[in-house]
Amino acid sequence: MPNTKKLDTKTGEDKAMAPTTPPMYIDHEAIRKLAGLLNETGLSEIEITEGDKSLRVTKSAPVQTVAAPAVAAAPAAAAAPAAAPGAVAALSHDNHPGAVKSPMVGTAYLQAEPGSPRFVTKGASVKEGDTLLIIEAMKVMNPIKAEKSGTVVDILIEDAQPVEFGQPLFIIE
Amino acid sequence: MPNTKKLDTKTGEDKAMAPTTPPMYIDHEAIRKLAGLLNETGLSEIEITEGDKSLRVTKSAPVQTVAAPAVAAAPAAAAAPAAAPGAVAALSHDNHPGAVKSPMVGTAYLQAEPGSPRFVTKGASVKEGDTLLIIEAMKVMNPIKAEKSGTVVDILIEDAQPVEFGQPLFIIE
Amino acid sequence: MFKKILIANRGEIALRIVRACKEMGIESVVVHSTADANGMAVRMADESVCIGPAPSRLSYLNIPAILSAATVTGADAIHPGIGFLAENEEFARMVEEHGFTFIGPSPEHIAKMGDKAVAKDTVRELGLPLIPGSPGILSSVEEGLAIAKEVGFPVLIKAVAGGGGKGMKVARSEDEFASSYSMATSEAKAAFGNGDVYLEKYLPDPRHIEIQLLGDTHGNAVHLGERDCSIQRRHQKVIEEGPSPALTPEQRAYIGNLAADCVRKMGYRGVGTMEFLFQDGEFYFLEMNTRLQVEHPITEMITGVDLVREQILVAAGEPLPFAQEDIKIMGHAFECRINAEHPETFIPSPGKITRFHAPGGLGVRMDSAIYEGYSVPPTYDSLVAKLIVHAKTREEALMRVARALEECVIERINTTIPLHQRIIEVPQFRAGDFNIHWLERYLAEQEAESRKAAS
Amino acid sequence: MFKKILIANRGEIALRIVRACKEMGIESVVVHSTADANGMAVRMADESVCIGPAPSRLSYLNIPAILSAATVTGADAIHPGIGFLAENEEFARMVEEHGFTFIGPSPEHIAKMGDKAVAKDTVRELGLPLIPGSPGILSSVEEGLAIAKEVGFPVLIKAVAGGGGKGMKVARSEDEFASSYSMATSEAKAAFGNGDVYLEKYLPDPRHIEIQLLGDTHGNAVHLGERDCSIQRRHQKVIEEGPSPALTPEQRAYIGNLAADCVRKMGYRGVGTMEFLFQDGEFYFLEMNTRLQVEHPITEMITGVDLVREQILVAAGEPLPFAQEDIKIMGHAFECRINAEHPETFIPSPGKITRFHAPGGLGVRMDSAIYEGYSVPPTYDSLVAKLIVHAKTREEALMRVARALEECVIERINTTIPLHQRIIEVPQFRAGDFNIHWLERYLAEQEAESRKAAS
Repeated sequence: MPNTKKLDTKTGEDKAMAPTTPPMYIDHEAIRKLAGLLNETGLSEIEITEGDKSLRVTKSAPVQTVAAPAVAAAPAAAAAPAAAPGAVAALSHDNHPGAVKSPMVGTAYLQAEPGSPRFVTKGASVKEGDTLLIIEAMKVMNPIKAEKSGTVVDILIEDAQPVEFGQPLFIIE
Repeated sequence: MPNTKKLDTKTGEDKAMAPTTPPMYIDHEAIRKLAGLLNETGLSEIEITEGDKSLRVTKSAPVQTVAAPAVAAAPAAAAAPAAAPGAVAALSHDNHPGAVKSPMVGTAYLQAEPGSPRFVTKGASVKEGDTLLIIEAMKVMNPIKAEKSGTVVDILIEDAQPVEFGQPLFIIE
Repeated sequence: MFKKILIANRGEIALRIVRACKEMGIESVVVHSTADANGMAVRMADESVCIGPAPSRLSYLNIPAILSAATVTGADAIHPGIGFLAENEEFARMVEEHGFTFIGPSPEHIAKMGDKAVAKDTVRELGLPLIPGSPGILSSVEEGLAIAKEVGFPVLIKAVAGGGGKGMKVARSEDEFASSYSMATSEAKAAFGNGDVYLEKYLPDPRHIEIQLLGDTHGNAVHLGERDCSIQRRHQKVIEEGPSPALTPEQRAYIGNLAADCVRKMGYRGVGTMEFLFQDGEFYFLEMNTRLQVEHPITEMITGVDLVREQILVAAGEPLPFAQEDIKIMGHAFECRINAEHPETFIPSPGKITRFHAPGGLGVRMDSAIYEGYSVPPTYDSLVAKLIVHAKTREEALMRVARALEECVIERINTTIPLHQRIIEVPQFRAGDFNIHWLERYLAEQEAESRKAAS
Repeated sequence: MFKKILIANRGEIALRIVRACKEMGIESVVVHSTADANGMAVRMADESVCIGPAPSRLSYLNIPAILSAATVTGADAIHPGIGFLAENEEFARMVEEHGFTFIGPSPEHIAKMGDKAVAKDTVRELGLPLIPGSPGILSSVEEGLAIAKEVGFPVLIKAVAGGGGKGMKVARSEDEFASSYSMATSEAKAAFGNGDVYLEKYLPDPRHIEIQLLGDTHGNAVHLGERDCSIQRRHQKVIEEGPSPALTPEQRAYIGNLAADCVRKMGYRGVGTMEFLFQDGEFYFLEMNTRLQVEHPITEMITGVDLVREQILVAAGEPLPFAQEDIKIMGHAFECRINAEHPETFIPSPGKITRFHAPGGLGVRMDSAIYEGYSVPPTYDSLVAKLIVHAKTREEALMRVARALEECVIERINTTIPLHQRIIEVPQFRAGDFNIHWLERYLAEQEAESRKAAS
């Protein structure tokens, strides 16, 4: 391939498009399958690499399914520098329609005081306005109430755990 | 002419003149197929890499409109720093089966001495072993001979032009 | 020394501080809005805490959330960075009340320097030169004229309630004074319902010269030379450099020592910058910024002092490791602020960065939190990278800036790289012959010319 | 001054020289093989010429092609870079015969220093210390023993025809001498058909210390301090630093001045490096490299001198712009050679770089010709990037190296980044307590331990 060089010509054009080799093989089936997976999973990008072959398909934002704002974006861009360990956390919960998210940074308490019974337990029914937990922030105890009635499907935090803004705390369905 | 650029400065004055520059090789078929797949699947981007070749097609938001102009241009492996604007140069000659390429760096002369007739002219027939041109390197005149018989379809350089290793000089078919 | 520092900021400055923490063996926590969850500082920090949604008011200006984040992560100090809460007295006070160390000056110094009138009185008393003018509101045109003659024409008559250039008039000579005075007062009355005006010497073409200062809690303070930030557009600095091509070593020592004395007498802790207008060999105090500056790397390059490290050390109570005579100005540095903006229209250009290649090699430093695949959010300011270049001389540094800008690739957002490339080729800029109005005038001229050419 | 320089090299060093040319306003031509058509230096240069196919012999070592390229592009000087033809006397001579300036020393100096025996005789005469030993072939075991006692045990008995450790024996004491002597001679006879041996003092654990030198054509020469390149694997430098943690300022001045005197007396032009073994406070001359070194950036960081610029200037006949007393060592610098190799097996890993993010910020310099999308060819050496870090102290520089390595992303080829990260955490390395064998011994120990743990 002595002449790929001419392609470079400092234009920034793609030197890979040299006509030295037969037309590119297009794996229609793989593309269709990946497209199906994109739709099914709500992802915005899939990239597959195998040896020196690679295939990437992307789909832009309104994928018609549920809004997945931060979720898909995070791993897609994730390759960058030294991603902090462990921070990936409960991503799928972020988008759960029944997720109750923390409205503030603070420390979450699942009962009124040490020794008291928990406000809610897994499987319990809650009514709109029931206190679910307390978040202590700036030495103030902030009761967090249910915004709708339902069943506590999951409790995603431990007692006395620090929580950040937007962190899913409960799943209520 | 097509390759003078490499030996000239890339300051831009030769950018406009590239009349003999043939177009960059474009795999129409592959692009059409991928465009079809984009439409069919509703994807917004497909990228295929195979060895050092790569092809990327994208389609912006409203997925049913016709293929975007910039599609194939999207430089997949697009080149890095400070690409100078300009010439996409003589790609297809590099890979032309009838291309006679320069075996060395030097200055090409199309006749034995000033005023002499040219060794070959466009359209002329040449026999294997005929001298096509002389390349002066290190003050030595190196005659470059035809390796096979044929017709001179194209002469890609000017008299007294600097040429580099691998640069296509003639097309003989 | 601190075990863990919480960084209440974003972007390149948050990353700058994370880097300093790593290099000092201090753990770092970066708080961030939902819009910055993928920020480089967040990725690089030991911990991160989301403190609110994208709007700054609900996240980076949300004091309770920041203090809660410091509590839950067990930080022992808070670095406010630049902007947001960095010069908020209330925040500094609350940080300390909650038992954290504020990495910055005392709340009192923030308050004092944050009130322009108080700041001017303070530094005047401590011996700094200010723009001469009336001590307060002018009671009459006669009083005004008398003062104008004293400070020398031209003078500027300014509405006390003023803003946006309204109620502001220049009087270039004694003859003009009465009419300028009456225009200013009537314009002020019309615009603000208050015709009170004051007067000061008018500086038509000053340079912006600022002195980097650093003080500790043991009574020591030094200056680290000046930065020339005259290349501005709409009061935003575009290219800064140090040392200023307009200052002599004597002028540098004079104003630097005055400023350092001033902060020493104040008992000022941490980094700070005093901004001056400079014209005809005279300095006029403008204001003091009680925090790190965006352009602090220039000073780092020409003095070899790591300002963020020193800032953290003095906040922790360490004495300065050097005295004034240890500070030497070595070579010349430029900083180009690369913004995500169109280089001609200056329309912001947030969006995904599809290609990024930082310039490298000798004397080139990139302070940037972008990476390939990063999306510049539309919510915050448009600074995406600071290209800092250092060389032995100004001329060599300019050549190096040119080659570094050429190497730098940021696609496909618009950036001001082409603007920088234009500016550094202009002979006046290369000669160091400019003032705070130069860039806007130059751009206006160029635009006018290209309009003429097009018509 | 030169108008146009042709650069007869590739990779990061070609880019380094292109950058210097740009910063000096000199046009640059990069010659390249077909394998390097997309190289960064080719892209950044004003012009480029393909001179041959991938094998170096046909391109980067192809003297007629390089000279033709210089002719057709109208270059007036040729920079050979590092490696390839940089120390080829014949090339230097032909460059000058063809009317170009060779950016390097005279062909005579290249030749003299290229012949180890001549080099040693030359520098001995000029006062440099060498490893003491026999003046030539030992005529008998008695003669050997006498000399051994003179230079002190341990001594090394070496075959004149030797290589690869064959015919080489250490005698640690007088008792051992006779048997070591006879083993060496018989091994030499068996291996090379020549039993001649000579003797020198054996240095079991020396450091590799090299002095950076710079001379002009006006009789001036300076040294720019030393680099400690003891961290080696298979005679390849891995991490270099300057100043050496093992030298005192007095030792630096002593050997530096000796070496500078030596090149001054030689009338040496350009940059050069004298390599020494250093043990127990004594220096022993090894050889002189008559060219730029890969690790030259370390010296640039700690002296503030742009070595490539100065090299070009002295080649153009300019006098040195500084004297010895102007050279100050400031702070500490490390260079990590990042190779495209597996960090444990050291198997080369050429291929496409799918992601690249260079570390940035204060005190961090990347000298690298890679970019995202670039394919590292399998044809040449595996160096893909040099990470150079500068800080006030060795300890601060080490912390900075760690954070810069953490920021650096090079995917999906293997690189030696993890090796560097391992080395800088080892207490002995951090303490500066190592010699030229340390790294290999350390890696062998670690491997042995992990084998033991696995079994």
